[in-house]
Amino acid sequence: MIAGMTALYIFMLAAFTGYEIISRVPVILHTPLMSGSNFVHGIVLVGAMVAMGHADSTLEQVIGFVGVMLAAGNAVGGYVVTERMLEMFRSSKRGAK
Amino acid sequence: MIAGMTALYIFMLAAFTGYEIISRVPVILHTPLMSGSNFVHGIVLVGAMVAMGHADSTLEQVIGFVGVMLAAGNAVGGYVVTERMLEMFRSSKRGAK
Amino acid sequence: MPIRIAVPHETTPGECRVALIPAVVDQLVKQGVQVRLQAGAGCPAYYRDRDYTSAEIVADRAALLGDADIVLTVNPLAVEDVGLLREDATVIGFMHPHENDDRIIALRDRNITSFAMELIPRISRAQNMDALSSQASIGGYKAALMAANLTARFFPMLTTAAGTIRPAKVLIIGVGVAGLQAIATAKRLGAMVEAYDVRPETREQVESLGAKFVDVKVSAVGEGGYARELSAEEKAQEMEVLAQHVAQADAIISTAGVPGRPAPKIITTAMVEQMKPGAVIIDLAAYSGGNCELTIPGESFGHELVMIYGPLNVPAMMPVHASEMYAKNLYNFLALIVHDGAIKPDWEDEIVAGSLLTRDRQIYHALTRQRIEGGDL
Amino acid sequence: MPIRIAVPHETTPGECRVALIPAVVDQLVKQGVQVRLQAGAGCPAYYRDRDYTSAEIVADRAALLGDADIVLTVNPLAVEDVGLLREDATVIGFMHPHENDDRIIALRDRNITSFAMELIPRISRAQNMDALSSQASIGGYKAALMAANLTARFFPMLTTAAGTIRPAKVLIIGVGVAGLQAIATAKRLGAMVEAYDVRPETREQVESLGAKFVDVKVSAVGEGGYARELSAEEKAQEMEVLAQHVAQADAIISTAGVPGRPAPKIITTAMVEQMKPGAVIIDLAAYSGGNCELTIPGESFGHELVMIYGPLNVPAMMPVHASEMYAKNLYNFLALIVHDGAIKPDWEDEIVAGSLLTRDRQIYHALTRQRIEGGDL
Amino acid sequence: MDTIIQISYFVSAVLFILGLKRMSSPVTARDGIVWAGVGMLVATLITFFHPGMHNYLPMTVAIAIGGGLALWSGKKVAMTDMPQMIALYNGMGGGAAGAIAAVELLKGEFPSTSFLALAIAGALIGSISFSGSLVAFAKLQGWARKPLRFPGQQVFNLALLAASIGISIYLIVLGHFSSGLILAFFALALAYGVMMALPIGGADMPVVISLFNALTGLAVAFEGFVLNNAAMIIAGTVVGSAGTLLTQLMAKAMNRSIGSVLFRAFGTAEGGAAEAVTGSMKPIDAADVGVMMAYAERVVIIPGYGMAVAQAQHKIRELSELLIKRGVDVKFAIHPVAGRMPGHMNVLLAEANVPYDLLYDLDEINPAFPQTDVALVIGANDVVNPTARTNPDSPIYGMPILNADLAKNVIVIKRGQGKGFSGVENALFFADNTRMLYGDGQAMTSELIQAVKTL
Amino acid sequence: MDTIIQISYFVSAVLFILGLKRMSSPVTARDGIVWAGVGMLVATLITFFHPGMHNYLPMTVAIAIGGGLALWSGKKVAMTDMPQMIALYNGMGGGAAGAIAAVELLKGEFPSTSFLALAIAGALIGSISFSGSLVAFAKLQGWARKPLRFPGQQVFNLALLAASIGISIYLIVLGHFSSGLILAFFALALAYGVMMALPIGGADMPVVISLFNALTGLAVAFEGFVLNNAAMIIAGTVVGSAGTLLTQLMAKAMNRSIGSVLFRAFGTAEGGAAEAVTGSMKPIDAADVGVMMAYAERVVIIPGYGMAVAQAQHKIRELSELLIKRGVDVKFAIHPVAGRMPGHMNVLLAEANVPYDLLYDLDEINPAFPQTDVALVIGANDVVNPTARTNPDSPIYGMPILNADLAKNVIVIKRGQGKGFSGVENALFFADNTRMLYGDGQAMTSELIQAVKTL
Ligand SMILES: NC(=O)c1ccc[n+]([C@@H]2O[C@H](COP(=O)([O-])OP(=O)(O)OC[C@H]3O[C@@H](n4cnc5c(N)ncnc54)[C@H](OP(=O)(O)O)[C@@H]3O)[C@@H](O)[C@H]2O)c1
Ligand SMILES: NC(=O)c1ccc[n+]([C@@H]2O[C@H](COP(=O)([O-])OP(=O)(O)OC[C@H]3O[C@@H](n4cnc5c(N)ncnc54)[C@H](OP(=O)(O)O)[C@@H]3O)[C@@H](O)[C@H]2O)c1
Ligand SMILES: NC(=O)c1ccc[n+]([C@@H]2O[C@H](COP(=O)([O-])OP(=O)(O)OC[C@H]3O[C@@H](n4cnc5c(N)ncnc54)[C@H](O)[C@@H]3O)[C@@H](O)[C@H]2O)c1
Ligand SMILES: NC(=O)c1ccc[n+]([C@@H]2O[C@H](COP(=O)([O-])OP(=O)(O)OC[C@H]3O[C@@H](n4cnc5c(N)ncnc54)[C@H](O)[C@@H]3O)[C@@H](O)[C@H]2O)c1
Repeated sequence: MIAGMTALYIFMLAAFTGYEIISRVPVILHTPLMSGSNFVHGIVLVGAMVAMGHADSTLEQVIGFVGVMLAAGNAVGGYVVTERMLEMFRSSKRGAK
Repeated sequence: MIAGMTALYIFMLAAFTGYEIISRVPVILHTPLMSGSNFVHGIVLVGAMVAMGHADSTLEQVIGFVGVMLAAGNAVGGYVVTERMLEMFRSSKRGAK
Repeated sequence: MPIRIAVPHETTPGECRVALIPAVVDQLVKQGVQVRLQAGAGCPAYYRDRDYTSAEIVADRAALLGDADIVLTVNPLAVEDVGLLREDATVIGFMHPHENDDRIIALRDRNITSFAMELIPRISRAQNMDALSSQASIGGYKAALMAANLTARFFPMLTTAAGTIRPAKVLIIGVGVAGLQAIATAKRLGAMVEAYDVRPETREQVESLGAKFVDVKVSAVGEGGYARELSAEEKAQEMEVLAQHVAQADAIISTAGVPGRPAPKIITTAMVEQMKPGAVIIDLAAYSGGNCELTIPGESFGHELVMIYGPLNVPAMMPVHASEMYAKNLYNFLALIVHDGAIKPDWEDEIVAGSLLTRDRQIYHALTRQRIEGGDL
Repeated sequence: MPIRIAVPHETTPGECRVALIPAVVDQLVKQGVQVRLQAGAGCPAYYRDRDYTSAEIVADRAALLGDADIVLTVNPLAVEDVGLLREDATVIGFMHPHENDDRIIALRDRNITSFAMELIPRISRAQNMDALSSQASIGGYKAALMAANLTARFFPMLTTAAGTIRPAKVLIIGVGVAGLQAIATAKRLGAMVEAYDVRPETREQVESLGAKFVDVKVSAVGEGGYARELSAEEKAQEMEVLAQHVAQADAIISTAGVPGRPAPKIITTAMVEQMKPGAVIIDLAAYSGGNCELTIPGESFGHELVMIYGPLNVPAMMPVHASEMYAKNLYNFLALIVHDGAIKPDWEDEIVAGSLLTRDRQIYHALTRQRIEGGDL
Repeated sequence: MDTIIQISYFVSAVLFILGLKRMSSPVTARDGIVWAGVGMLVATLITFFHPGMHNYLPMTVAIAIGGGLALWSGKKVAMTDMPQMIALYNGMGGGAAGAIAAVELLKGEFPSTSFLALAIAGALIGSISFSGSLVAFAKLQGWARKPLRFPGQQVFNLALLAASIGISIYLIVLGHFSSGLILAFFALALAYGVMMALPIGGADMPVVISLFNALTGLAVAFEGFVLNNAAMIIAGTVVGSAGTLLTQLMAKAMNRSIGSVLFRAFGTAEGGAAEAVTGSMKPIDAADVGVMMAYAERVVIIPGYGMAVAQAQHKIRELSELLIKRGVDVKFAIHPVAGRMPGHMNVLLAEANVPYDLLYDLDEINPAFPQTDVALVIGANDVVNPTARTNPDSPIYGMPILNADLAKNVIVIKRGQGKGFSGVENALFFADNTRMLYGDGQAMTSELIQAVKTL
Repeated sequence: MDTIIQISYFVSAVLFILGLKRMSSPVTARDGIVWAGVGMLVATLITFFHPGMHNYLPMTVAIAIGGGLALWSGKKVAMTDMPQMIALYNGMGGGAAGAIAAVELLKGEFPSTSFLALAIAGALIGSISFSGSLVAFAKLQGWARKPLRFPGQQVFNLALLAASIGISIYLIVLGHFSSGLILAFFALALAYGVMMALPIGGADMPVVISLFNALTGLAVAFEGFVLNNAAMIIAGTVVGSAGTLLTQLMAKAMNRSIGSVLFRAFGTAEGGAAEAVTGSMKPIDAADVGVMMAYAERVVIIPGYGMAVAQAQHKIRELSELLIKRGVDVKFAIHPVAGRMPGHMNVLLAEANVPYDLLYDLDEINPAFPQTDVALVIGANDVVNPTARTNPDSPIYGMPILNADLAKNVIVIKRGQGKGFSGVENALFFADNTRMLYGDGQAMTSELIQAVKTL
């Protein structure tokens, strides 16, 4: 169980990390990066699976089902879309630097 | 108690943060930054105080005393030296940019 | 029968340009026009008769002129030449409408349609026909070269084992087309260039070439943005500031002019006498009297130890490119006059109307008509 | 009594330089030397007698020369002038040791100590006395200006409403001091500059000025880094490549020379005849015969439609700075000759020994002695 | 097993961070998404081995359905429709967070109030993000073009938000609850999300989507705490923080503040008027132009009098060299009357050592514009004014011009609204494919150089 | 109270991170240390309120003694002696970490083996850092100049390290222990620290100190885990990670690998020979030169033939402009025979638009060198060769030169060991105040521009 101050520390450090790693990003990457981070929070799929895995009542199961479905959509869709957008940064580019 | 995986997470995130924040540092700041981080681990003073505060046997007390003394030296000396080194980056500098 | 364009040999002394160059002739011929060239007309400009592959070379000037629908010239035709023209022929070229009334009267009386290149209005659309600009560019460039060549000093700075040579100071007076080009060229050669003009908007233009504007601390901007007449006192201050810059200059290139009027006298004899020994003045305004009091148009001479040169017809000194640019100006202008193989000018067109000098036995250019015939403007 | 330095008026036709300028005279006088100047000596170089405030102006040439310890000249003194000198006087200036034996014999026989500026060895320490370099700089700069001024075309590229003018192609042959300066100046004016020299190390120097080196694809580097003689076949290839570049050039500036020998003939008549109408050749090597077969030293003329000009004594065309640099060269050299107010050259010194032409009734310069007196080198 | 699961989550958290880091530079962006993808795969697969789980079959079915639909839609959608797809997928993430919270709330077993609070906060944020994102999606998809606005909207929305938060607090304080209450809670949150997104105009949508994206991240992190799932906590928090920064950066790049995007969207009357005439001048950021040019195939630089005034020729040459070194085909288009004297541009560019063979004149370059990716106009105005071609009443009608307007993108560097020599309005500046980079020519070119160098 | 303590620690951890972040940019560096200082103050003060503590009086005395001595020594030490002071204070930190571990080990109450392991690891690292730093201090202070080296040293050191680690593992496995064992453990660790630092040469010391600094950070973090003190964990870890990176960066800047600093220190014979002649050429990094120039008062740029070959004149102008904009007094020193023709430098600098009034010739500039902070020599060689003044046998003896050697710092840009026109060796390149920036003139100047721009 992560709780109390520890949670706060993890939260602070993760927030710091998130802020730092994208603090110098060119405008043209804004949309791909938005899409990429959209994909990353697709990790909610893991949570949805756990929630559904422990769901007991039908209602819980239904909600869990919907949750997993949505989360899977987030993860898969986020990946596909980001990948396509980043295609244009192929480094091949006429063999230039 | 911070333990197990949580410790690992904090460790990972803090390491990441440390790495990121100084990943673009000009050479002239190497020494001041070394000094600054030297000061920061002067936080060991807190630990030394706690250790001494709970020391019971004389041996423990003596070691604790030495520990606190050393730690205080680290903290204070680190600060003074860093401060002096950073003096030269005074932004006054002929009112330029 | 296709339109016949004739290009006679230029007869003005010292003129080396030719109205059409081979490449432009080719373009015209491709459009179905017939071009005939007097033998040797291109030679002073280094275009040999054999280079004009698509033109017909005619040895007889009278035959050439008498048989032409359009005659293209650089300088105005002499009165005798006008006599050779067919009535109602068209002549295009510089016409010097402000001088030599006989010539203009001859044109009028022989019912010649004549267009003066110098009268083409300076509107955006007409820039590619603007022969004044194209030839003035050459003048400015050449003036800077002449200054560099005549002065007894280096233009650029030079740090050498035999001492450091300080860069020459060059002063440009009058920042029109020629003045700007002179600034650019003198700067290229490494001189420190200053420039002066009465029009305040030239300051930015001077600076856009990396040169310094001479600030006489008198603003000629009056109400509504129009230039206003300077008071005598202001005029004096202007002259005084200018005199200081003149005294320091190693070379002066003056180009100040007011269209159709004698050039303003800006550099006085007293100023010249304050100049450094070995300095030079290139007075491009010599054709209209010169900006320097001492200028003798066409002559180069020393006054005390200052060299003063007021060259005439500078573009003719670089005849290859001068002719090329002029020919292209003519070509672009012809596009307004000739449509579908016939001479059909749009008389309403601002450019056609503006440049028309004579037609139907009338003088169209108001100022000239008034001078020659009297009456209202 | 202080040393007396005399500066006579230059008598060589076309010479406008003077051996000392006022500022250098001031420096010398401050060191306790007495300087006497023939009246009007500085005038062709725009230095008036009244500018020489610390020199004594002497009207009588014979008196001036007869009374001098050291005579400073630009050009060699004529035989008659040598006759006016005091025996054992010292003369410093260009001596043209390769020509006019009478003059040298006169110097020898009158027991004159003479130093030839052109014989100063080109070592690092002597750079500030190297008059060949300082005058060659002027020559190169001026040659580029003359080329720009004489050609019928623009040097720079110009995109204008009357068409785009392509930049001129300028070819520099011989990349010594003058050639480099010519490259720099032509480049400044906006031309596309190519240059050629037989010495391979000049490639980097040419490129260091942003110009292109003409690669004749023949390497003249032989064993041990020495230049080797080219085979006839290689020579032909060199000429063929060069001919192509000559044909494309709008202006050529040639400076190729071998000290003390006639200039190599590089531009043949055939090559000239392949050139564009209106192109120019400025042959700076004219003084030693010229790099172009057609060059007539000192003349400018057209061959077909190509202008060929082989100017002589170019530095004299920019007398103010040419004299200034030459005077500083002399000043630096004098420091080796005059110590503590007396003429006490260190005869062992590489520079003194190298530049010594005559002394003690002997000719010291080996090549000259051999030519005049025979015997071994 | 538990250790392996924990370590896997740890690894995937690290992969997410590294992946995002790589995505923030154009050079490494492409493998950034792969790293993050591997992290996701590891986390998802290992979750199947979570102890004490059941419902494996429906779970797999749900994944297949959700993933399959997303795969299909994500592959087929046109490049131009990407933003709405991001909105859609983001909404789904928010919905999933809400669903997790709902399941947990229904179960009602929280070790402490703080966990309950986190669950509810995550549910609230996730639901807002869910419904808001769907509205954004619908709008961008063209199903609801016009921003819906009504008087008092702002007050109404605030009230709605207050109600949602109020009921959240009530739930937390209460500690246990009926499904009715939960239903009401979700209904309120969803309604607020809808109302929040409705009034926002199309141009501001990307900013709002980014905001919802950050919110979803936060919701995921909160639910991660509830489920004690470190991967969710880290990934969610990182996205929440990065997304917030990104939202700010995007708003800044569009010259808007987040506040004005969200609340001042009402007063757009002024903007509307200008648009009515000829479109509007759209500013752009140097960084963006830098990337645009660095990744272009063909760039044409059009200098004008303004370059001369700014004496920007040296910088321009440096920029062109940089681009050429990257393999971009760079040409200079020199208009015959650019500047104030014949050959004005030539003199300056030669001074700056731009090789002559990069210079093209009007006739040579005009046919090349349609294949040009970026036309960079620096301080030129009249010479690129398309009205010279189209409007017979214009004083410059008939003057041949550089057809910069035919390039795919046009970037204009100028200081402000200054007119050219002829004093006429320039239609090019209002064109759809034109962006204005306002500032002094020299300063802006420096910024461009900087921008290209960082790539 | 506990919550307040925890929050204070949290705040101080945040302050440490922000402080370090600020310290990594010259612009904000000065307040970075203040932020970190505030963090330290908060953490220290709040620790007095830790529940269940005693020994307050001796504790305060210890702080006063340690702090007082450090304050006094830190204030009085000369600027040039800073590195050894950092070593000293760092060693004290390591010692403190060791002391904490010792107390805990003596107490012997560990909730689990992992805590014990962390305590011992921290003790080991801390002790090594302690004794190693003290040796580093002593060497820099001049108490032990010569690196101590003996055959088989590397093997011996490795054995020592192995023994230390062995006894650590034994202690961990054993779980409880006698004070004798503990003593042996510390003795071994301290000995290893000493042996590790002894063979390292003076020039490499900063890298080693930085390494010990990172190690101390790590030790502090480990003890933080043992004491369950989050501020220590975070601060220690951040320093450990930042310090490691910094060590790498420093080694790279000195053109050394960390490995070679630590282990290959033996084979310095080759270096020694070159030194014997005239000193050695010392390379430097563009980033460092950039900062040096940006923060200088007076800079003189000396161009030579190499600038022409590299066609670096445009970049040089840009660099000079940048510096001037920052308020640096920049002059160009033009030697009469720099380059290969009279006025070679003038032509190029004029082409690049360097204003004439920045150009100074030999006589004008030579008196200014002693007041010059940085003389930047780009591609010049003969014209700055002091042997022209000093060595009558040199072929360039007697040629007047630019006295760049009198400047406080001389930076020479050239591609390698190439000689000048005259082909003689240049004593300037070996001078103590000279640093060589190897590379093509244009490329290096670009890097300088970059470096100055980032400040
Ligand atoms: N070439 C010739 O021979 C000649 C001679 C006379 C007249 N003309 C006329 O001049 C015009 C030339 O056209 P053009 O396109 O080159 O120039 P232009 O139409 O005069 O436009 C120049 C533009 O540059 C901008 N500008 C000025 N200073 C700037 C700075 N420091 N940084 C960035 N931008 C700056 C101005 O806008 P902001 O104020 O908003 O910055 C202005 O819109 C034509 O109309 C031509 O007919 C040419
Ligand atoms: N000015 C004149 O009239 C004239 C005429 C003839 C001779 N000289 C002689 O030329 C010399 C001029 O002295 P100087 O100091 O200007 O030049 P220098 O002594 O010739 O030295 C030039 C230096 O530049 C370096 N270099 C070459 N290319 C480079 C590049 N691309 N990037 C960076 N560095 C480069 C070379 O070292 P690396 O190879 O290691 O890079 C070389 O050491 C004097 O000895 C003078 O007497 C002058
Ligand atoms: N619209 C166009 O496309 C176009 C084309 C060509 C020229 N022009 C404009 O026309 C202007 C003049 O052209 P030009 O070169 O033929 O002019 P010009 O040769 O008649 O005169 C040259 C300059 O002398 C200046 N001058 C006059 N009296 C002066 C005095 N007392 N002291 C100092 N300077 C004085 C004028 O202001 C002018 O700038 C150009 O600068 C240009 O702006 C416009
Ligand atoms: N050490 C010094 O300080 C110093 C001082 C001045 C000059 N120099 C050196 O001396 C060199 C020559 O100086 P200069 O200008 O008096 O030489 P110069 O006038 O005698 O000759 C000019 C050039 O012509 C070239 N040349 C000769 N024959 C040629 C041929 N057939 N084809 C093409 N080119 C040919 C030569 O290589 C030389 O570069 C300079 O380049 C310089 O390097 C050195």
